[in-house]
Formats: sequence, structure tokens, C-alpha cells
Amino acid sequence: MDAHATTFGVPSRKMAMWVFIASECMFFGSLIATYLSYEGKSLVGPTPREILNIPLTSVSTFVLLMSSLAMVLALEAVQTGNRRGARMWLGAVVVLGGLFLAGQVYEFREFYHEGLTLQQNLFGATFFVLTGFHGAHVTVGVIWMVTLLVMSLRGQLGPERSLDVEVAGLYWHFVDVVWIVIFTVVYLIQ
Amino acid sequence: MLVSIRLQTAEAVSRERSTLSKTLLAALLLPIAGCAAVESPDWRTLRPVSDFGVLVLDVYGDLFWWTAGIFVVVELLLIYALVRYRSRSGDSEVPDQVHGFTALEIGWTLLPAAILFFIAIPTVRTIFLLQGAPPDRDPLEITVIGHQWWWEFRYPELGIVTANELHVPVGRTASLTLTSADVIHSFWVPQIGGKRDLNPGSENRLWFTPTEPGVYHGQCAELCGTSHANMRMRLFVDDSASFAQWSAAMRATAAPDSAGVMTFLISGCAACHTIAGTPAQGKVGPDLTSVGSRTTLASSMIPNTPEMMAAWLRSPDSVKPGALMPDLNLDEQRIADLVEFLEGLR
Amino acid sequence: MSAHATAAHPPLYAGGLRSWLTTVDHKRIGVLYGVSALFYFVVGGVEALIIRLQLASPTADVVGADTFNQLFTMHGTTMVFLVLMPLSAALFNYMIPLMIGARDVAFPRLNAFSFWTFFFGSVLLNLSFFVGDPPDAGWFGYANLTSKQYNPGMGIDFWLLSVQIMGIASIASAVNFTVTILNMRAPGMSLMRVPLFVWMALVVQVLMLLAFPPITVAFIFLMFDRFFGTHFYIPSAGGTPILWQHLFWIFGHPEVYILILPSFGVVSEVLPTFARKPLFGAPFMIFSGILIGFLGFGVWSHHMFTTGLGAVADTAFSLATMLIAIPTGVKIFNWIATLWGGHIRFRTPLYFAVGMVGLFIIGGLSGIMHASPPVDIQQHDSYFVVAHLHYVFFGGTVFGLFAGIYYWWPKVTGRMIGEGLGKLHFWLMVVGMNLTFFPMHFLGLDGMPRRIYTYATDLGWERWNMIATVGAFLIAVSVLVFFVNAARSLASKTQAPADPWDAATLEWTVSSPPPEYNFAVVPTVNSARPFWLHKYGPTRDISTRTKAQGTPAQPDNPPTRIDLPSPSSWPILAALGLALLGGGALVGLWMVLFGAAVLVFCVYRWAFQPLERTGHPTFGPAPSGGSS
Amino acid sequence: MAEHPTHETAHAGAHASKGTYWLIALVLGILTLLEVAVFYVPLLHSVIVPILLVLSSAKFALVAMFFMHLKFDKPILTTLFAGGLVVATAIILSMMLLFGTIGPGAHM
Repeated sequence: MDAHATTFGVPSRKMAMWVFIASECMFFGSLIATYLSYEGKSLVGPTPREILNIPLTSVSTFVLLMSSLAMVLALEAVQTGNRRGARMWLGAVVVLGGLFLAGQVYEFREFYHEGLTLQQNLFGATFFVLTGFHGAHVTVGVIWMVTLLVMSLRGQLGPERSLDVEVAGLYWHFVDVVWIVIFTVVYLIQ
Repeated sequence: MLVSIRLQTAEAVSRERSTLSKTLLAALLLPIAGCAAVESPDWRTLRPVSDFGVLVLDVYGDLFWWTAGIFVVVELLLIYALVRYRSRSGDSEVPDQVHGFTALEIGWTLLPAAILFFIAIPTVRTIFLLQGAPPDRDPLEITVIGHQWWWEFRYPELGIVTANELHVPVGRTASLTLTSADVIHSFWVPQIGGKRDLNPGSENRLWFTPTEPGVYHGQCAELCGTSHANMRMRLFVDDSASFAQWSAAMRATAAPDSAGVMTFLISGCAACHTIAGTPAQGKVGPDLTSVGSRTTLASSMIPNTPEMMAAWLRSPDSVKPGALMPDLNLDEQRIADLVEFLEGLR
Repeated sequence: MSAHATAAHPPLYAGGLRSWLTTVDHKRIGVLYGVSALFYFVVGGVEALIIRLQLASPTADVVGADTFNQLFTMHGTTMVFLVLMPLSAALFNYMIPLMIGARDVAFPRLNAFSFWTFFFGSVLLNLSFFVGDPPDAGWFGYANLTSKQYNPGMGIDFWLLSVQIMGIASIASAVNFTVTILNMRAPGMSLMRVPLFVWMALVVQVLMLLAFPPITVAFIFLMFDRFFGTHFYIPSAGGTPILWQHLFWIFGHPEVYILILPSFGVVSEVLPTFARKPLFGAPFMIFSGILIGFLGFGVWSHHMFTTGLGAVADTAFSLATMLIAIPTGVKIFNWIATLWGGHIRFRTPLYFAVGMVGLFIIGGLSGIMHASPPVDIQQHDSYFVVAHLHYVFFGGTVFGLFAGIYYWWPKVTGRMIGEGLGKLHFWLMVVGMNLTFFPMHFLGLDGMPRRIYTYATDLGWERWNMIATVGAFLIAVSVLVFFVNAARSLASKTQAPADPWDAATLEWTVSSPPPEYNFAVVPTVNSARPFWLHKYGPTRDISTRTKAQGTPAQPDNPPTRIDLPSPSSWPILAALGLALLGGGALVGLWMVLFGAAVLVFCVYRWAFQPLERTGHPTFGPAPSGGSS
Repeated sequence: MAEHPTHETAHAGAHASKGTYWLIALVLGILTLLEVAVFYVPLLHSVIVPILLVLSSAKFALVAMFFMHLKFDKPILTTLFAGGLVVATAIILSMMLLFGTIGPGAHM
């Protein structure tokens, strides 16, 4: 089952992650389609314009982008057998991912206090479900990264297991590109 | 080679007339046989009584003959191939290994495309005709509101509100505005034409010009809960005179006898029903202003007779399962009073 | 190749219950799918029979209104998610690795997880019967009839949770099989040499990958509406139930192709085998299959022509729908051309394959009618549509899948299945099916809506309804004949040969049933019909040549050992955790959290358990083939 | 859901160098900055949508090509990803048209 035995010369797990990502495109596509279809159709406020905090979210976006950088550097470190680098960059991914989540928790709490809840209006429902499911994906990613970090600390993450990191990385980057889209269509294009 | 095949076939035909091919033929032609067994079908959708229904039937006619033609040709080809190329017992010969024939395949890619072109043209034309403006510049406006499980009909320009029995004059376009008070329903009178959904929270439109007086069966076509099957209606296409008469009668609010109104009010009926000219102004159930003049009760389920009315009042749920009208536990005396009162509302 | 057909190997299906619960073998998982699907076929069939009894006469009182609504909801949901999809999955699981020359799927344990997730989901759905509150809003579950306000019971919750769980199973399995087909092919098997059945399976996997997420999202919204009080489908708060219709049919139309394409694939294997010719225009068949799948995503609103989307949208979706008729027509013509000039042997699989072609045409042609909105608005939600969809799903899918069952039965069971009873099954089913469903066209044209539990006496619908009911019981008899035939076959002692039909594809090169490791030597493929080439040599001028007696095509260059994945308990336990997580929503938060904990724990144990463990029997070099 | 974690070795193809990764990250940061800037410049409000779509597509493409290695990996992976992406995009656009968010009658 190693790369040489497969038809396309791609490890099956890597291909599986790409196939899964294609499926996830449809998942987030449907959520985004609903958000956009219901845009401006709320009967009561708060509206996006009143409530969305662009400076905060810009920082969050930047944090998530930088976590992707840390991710590729972690992969590079694992591939070259650089254990210190692997730990450092995996740790960075965990910290940055955690920061993003913290930002989201803060944002959700703020919105809640300003009267935007799941039940308040269509904007609330579509916004929280879309960004909430994205947050859930980030959470799964962070747990995955912590697992890899622990493996690395235990010395179980040598170059022979770099595919583990690569596949996890694909997931992480995908979660990042989804956020690129959400940041644009939800936050910036109001 | 060719000759030998011909011999084989001739042999096969004369020797067996194989029961297999015969039954196969019979089975695959069963649908056609089924069609033929039905002499001059008079099914409702094929007997339209409005311009709308005729437009729809025209396209259906086109499509039917195209598809029937394709059906016969393809099934015959299939059966022919099966009979002609059946292997005889003991035949171990391997036939020519033909992998394909590109020109032929391109041909039968283009052929359906060409047929579709002929189907698409009347289709698109009719879509825009049906969803365009009504042909009559002064159509009769009617608002249809779906409820679980009955129909509300409002004639804003005539000031009429009624339920389950829709009256329209022959020859004048009726323009319906469709919406729902609860879940999705669908307006369908098969002899008038196609259906259109009644969506809660938005409005749909549908117009038709009835061409033949009569009474036509209609029914909700979108699953709407327990008694979906019982959400029926009657469409009365009246000649102009009787329509005028009907609408005048509907507008004339006869002062109802006060004792009956009292029974109606104290029994709890007024919480849901309106009777014009009385304090009963409930909005949940059908408007009963001239319920006595309707031919049916309970969304066209039962004939409007005193006995049936009494049965309905006694236990709505056993007449129409799931009916939202509660069983008020009325005693027989009160039921009799109510029946007399309601049947008198004309 | 065939030299190993008689080699001794451990019996495939030996071992106790535990070995079935922990198996990761694609063949056993295929059998599990098949047995579950046939069981639910009976369940869904009984539901249908009760429906037909209720409708046999006007104002009948076999079941009440609510029970009737529950029955057709469960019938539809069962037949789509618990019968046709898993029956296709059974054939995919068993045959795909054999047909592409692989020893297993890409992710054997994920495969077990998919099955058990499906299985627990199906159990959860049917548990609703036992709490006395099955779903009743139709298999399409149109909002806002499913809202808490209009449907306060638990039935809808059972339905939405179980279908979501089964959706996860479908996506997991689709990832697995997409990768398997793309990446696990035997050396030399280029994409154009992949058998048509596997090609159609690939299209189906991609459709599942892309179609299940939208329905998952639709269900998430419904779940939030019902559990957390959001208003995605609630008109009073600005939402619209039409959103559900869009998301549902974005899934629902590709789902139609998910259900029919496997059957197209089976027929494309069976017709060439019994006509003793290659499939006519295989590349056209492949591309038309891909095109059908692709176009399937652009036509969802043709289920919504009465919704009121406007003339422009209706036109666009109408024309897109008509386009699908073109690749579908190509398939039918190519099948007929495959028979043309062949030496057709009339065995049971051929009967069902031909039946599928002949009956599917009817469903396809009424489908063209529905592509035209003016016609569709008359036929929509009437019995005409019920007739149409049953010609597609029963005439098309069920006949196609039965062709597959009869075709591969000897391979899977190692026993031949009776031809006489098989043909009886076919004839009863053809007659029964036409008797049941053809009159429904007439009923629809006469204005009978679907999903009604009763109708008035004066409407004139009783004659055709009675005939349809008689037909339904005839179908039941035919299914009974199948089960008798199957039981007799399994009880018989005669071993089926490796290649009973003189077929062309790789699965027939190994014994019946195949050894656990499938291929002692992974074959090298140099043709779209590798086994045929091996038996008959190059196909040019073949007509005078008689069958050469089997000589192995492969040089005997065996590997030293074959490592097979070890059985594992974690997939089934993880699936159980997932089901507890989902079904737990009906019980309480503690159950959800418990399920989640089980799931996470099992996933970790699974991830860190080596796929192949020491101590598990590995297989020595062929041709001895015994376990070491 | 990692299957057989011990047996596969990464297909170490020609990936970009560390320097490239840092450069890409820098570009991503700048693009994000530009996006936010565009949001705050009133002058650009009439053309904000196309500008933002172009900028975010660029970010999307950079992450996919470099961080996810699509630029260096087998084309089959790009094909698989593009399949999902294209269908999802088409669905988003169709839904927006059907719900009147864009197209005739839209408020934007």
C-alpha cells in the first residue's frame, strides 16, 4: 500500500484527504449558499453591518493564515528529520489555532450580548451555523495537531511518518482556505 | 456466413416460434396492451375545460407521441435483437467481436438531441405563456389560502369569503393569488390544468379561463399532514347568470335568527369561525357566512345534509382524521340547534 | 490465473459471529451489506403491501391516515437508503477489488466502519416503530411540515438523525471507493480498461461525495430548527420552506443517479457476457455515464416546477434536464448494439438485464415528459410520477441489481443458483411490476394525487387501484420465489466453477468464492477484457476459434507472502459511538457526550492499531495457497 | 481516521523551499491587509465586490498551490479538488440567482 504500489503514485491516504476535501467543499458551499441566499432577509436586527467587528476578525484571519505557514514549516521539519523544528512549528499551529478559536468564542459572546442569537433572526442562524461549523473544524484540527505534537514529543514522529503530518496539514490548510472565503463573503462583502 | 445466419433464423422461427420470444414480446408490450385495453381514455387531465388545461394538453400531446414513438422503436429493436441473435443450444461459436462503430454512435447521440429540440420549443413557449400575464385584461381576482385541511377562497373585489367550493364564471379569466396559512399545499383541479404550490410566507399566481360550465373535482397535491387526502374542493364553473346570482346571495348578509347565533356563540364555535353580521369573527376556521348554500362539508368530504352536519359536529375527527376542529362535546339538543341554524345560513 | 481456482484455501465465511463483527474483508463486508439490504427489501416491501391494501378500494380502512403517512414515509426512506444504496454497496464491496485486481479496498477498516455506521443508522430509523412514532412527512420531508409546530412528535427526529448517520457512512464509503478505484488498480489497468461496472461505481462515489453534504446541511438546519429554535424553514421569521426543497433536491437528483448508475453498470457487464461480445462503444458508455452524473447536479429544480420559481428558472432547469436524455439514450442504444450480432445465451442474469433495459426505457421516457414544466405541473405529485419513479427504481434499479445478484451469485456463494426458479422469478416480477405500476400512469392522468390514504368512491379510481394491488402481491410472490431459489442454492453441495458464464473480467479468474487474499498473484492487465484475451487470444478474427483451455496468463512469480489486514473491533465500536452520539439527541445530552467519548476513544485506538498485526495468518506463495 | 499509519512513506516530491513558504505567507498577509483596506475606503465601495473576490481568490489559490502542494503534486489531486470546488461554486451562484441575492431584482 505504499506510494509505489498505487496506480497514481500518490499515497492512498493523501488522495483520500483530497477526496474528502472535495466533499467538504460541498458542505461549506451549501452553508455559504444558504448564508448568501438569506442575506438581507432578516425581519429584525441586528444586521451584519451593525455588529460585525472587522478589526478583530482581520486579526483572527491573519492568525489563521500564519498557522498555515507554521503547518508547512512543521511538515518540512518532520520530512527532514528536524525534531526540534517539528515540535516548535506544531506547537505554533496549536497555539495559533487556539488563538483563532479564542477569538471566535470572544466574538460569539460579544454578539450574544448585543442581541444576536441563533434564534434572533436569519442572519444570526446562518452566521452562527456557518462560522460555528468552521470553528468545529478548527477544533478537530487543533486536537489532531495536539496529537501529532504529543507523538513528536514522544519521538514517534520521524521522517517515515511525515505522511501523517502531510495529511493533517492538508486538512488544516483547507480549513484555512474556507476561512478566506468566509472572511470575504461574510465579513467584508456585507 | 450471412446465409447460414438466415437459415438459422428461419429454422428457429419455424421450429419453435419459441415460447420464450413470444412471452418476452407479450411482457414488454404489456404496457401497450394496457393502453389498448382502455378505449378512448376519458381521464381528467386529458379532458381540459380551460385555456390553461388545453395549453398543457397540447404540449403533453406532442411529448406523448414523440415518446410513444421512441418507445415502440426501441423496444422493437431490443426484441428483434434478442430473437434474431439468440444462441442455439450447443452453439459454441464466438460471434464477431465488434467493439463499436463511432459514426453510428455519434448518430444516435445527435438523433435524441434533434428530437429534444422539437420537444423544447413548445415547452419553452408554453412556460412563458402560462407564467405571463393573463389573457383577460380584467380577470376575476381570487385569493386562495391553504389551511390544514381546507381551502379558503377570497374575492376581494366582490367582498366574498368562502371555503372549499370555488365559484368562477365561464369565459372570464380567473386570476388566483395562492398562499398558505400553515404548511405547503398545492392547488390542483385536474380538468382546469396543472398545479401550483401554496407556500406559506410567499405568493404564487395562476390563471385560467374556464370554458365549460360544470362542477370539477380538485384536491391538495402536496403532502400537508394527516388529512392531506381529505383536503378536497369543488370548482363550480357557472354561466354568467348563475355566477351573478351566487355572488349576490353571498354578499347579502341575511340577518340570522338570534337564537341560533346565541347557540353558536356559547358553544365556542365563534372562537374560530366568522359569520358576517354577527359577533362571531374567528379567523382560524372556514368562514361560515353562507355555509348552508354549500353542497358539501368538511373540505368537500361529505354532502351538506343535516344528518352529515350533525355527524360532523358530533365528532369532527371521525369524519376527517386529525381535523383541527375540536370535539366540543355538544349535547344532542345543541347539535340539533346548530344544524338548524347553520343550514339556514344561505 | 485459473490455475489457482482449485487451490485449497481457508473457507471464506467460516468463523463465528465475532469474526463477522470484526471483519475488514471487503467480500464479507459486501455480504453483510447484501444481507442487510435484502432484509430491508422485505421490510420495505411489506410496508408497500400494506399501502396497496389500503388503496385497493375507495374509503378502505386497513390503516388510519397517520399510519398510512408513516408507511409511505418509511417505505420511501427504507427503499432508498436501506435497500437500493446498500444493495449497490454490496456489489461494489464484493466486486470492485476483484474486478480491478486488488486484494482489498484502500481502507479496509474504514470500510467496516462505513458498513456498521450504515447498519446502526438503519436500526435507529426502524427503532421509531418501536417507540410508536415513525416519521410521517414523506421520504423527501418537505419543510415546514417537519417543523416542531406541525410535527411535534419524535418521528421526524428519528428520521433526520438516522439519515444523517447513514449519510456519514455513505461519504466515508465514497472516499474509500473513489480512492480504491483510482489508486488500487492492477498493473496495466488504465482507466479505459476499467470495467464499466467499476466506472459507474466511480461516478456513483463522486456523486455521493458531492451530493450528501448538501442534504447534511439541510438536515443540520432542520435539526437546529427543531432542537434549538432557529428559523431556517419558518416563514413567520422570514425563513422559507423552499430552502429545504433546494438543498434536498441538490442532493435528491444526483441521488437518483446514485441509485440507477450501479444498475447501468451491472447491465453493461451482463449483456456482453451473455451475448459473447464486447460492450459496444465502451468509451461512449463511460463518457455518457460521467456526463449523466455531472448534469445530474444542474437539474435539481425540475422537482420544483410547481413551487413557483418563475419562467426563466423553469426554462433553464427544463432544458438542462432534457440534455440528460442524450447520454441516457446513448446507453440504451449501445446496449442494444451489444446484443446485436451476438450469440445470446438466455440465462437468468441476461433476463434481468434485458428486463432492466426494456422497463427502464418506460421510466426514462416518462422522465422526458416531466422535463417539460407544462406537462410536469399536471403530473407532479400525481400517481403518474409514482409510476415514473417505480419504472426507474424498480424496473431500472431493482431489475439491474437482480441481474447482478444472479450474475455474481456463483462467485459469492460458490454455488450455482437454479435457472428454472430464476426465470420464474423474472417472469412473475415483470408481470407483477407492470401490473402494479403501469396503471398508476392512468390514475395520475385521471387526477389521483400521490400520498393520499383514501379516495372517494365517485372518482372512478378503484379499478386501476385494485389491479395495482394485485400486481404488488405478484411482486411479493416473485420475491418469495427468489428466496426459495437462494435457499436451495445455498443448501446444495455442488461447487460452482470459477468461470461459469465464460466471462471477460478479472473476478472470474479466481475460485468461487474467491480466496481471502483474492489473487495469489496480482494480475497484469493488458486489455479491457483481460480474462477473455487470456482465454481466446487477440480478438481479431475470433469467430472461427474455439475456446482454448485455460493456461495461466501470469508467469508464476509469486510473492513471498501476502499480508492481509487484521480483523479489528474499533471500526464497529466507533460506529456504535457515532450512532450513540446521533441517536443520543433523542435521549439526552449525557448520551450524546457518552457517544462522542466512545467515538473519540475508538478512533484513537483504531488510528494507533497497526493495520496488519503479527500473529494473524498470512498466506504463503501460490499455488499452494494455504494459510501459513 | 488514519489507516495503516506505519506503512506509508511520504511521497517527497519537489516541494517549495522554506524561503518560498515565508514569502507566500508575507504575500497572504499583504493581501489580507489590502482586503481590509479596501473595506475602509469609501471611494472603492462601488467596486468592492469584484476587488475582494479577486483578492480572496488569489489567497485561496496561493494556499492551495503552495501550502497544499498542488503545484508540485500529481494532477489527479487537483482534478479531484477542482471537481468539488466547481460544483460547489456553481451551486452557490445558482442559489443566489434563485433567491434574488444577485441577478435581476437584486439589491446589491
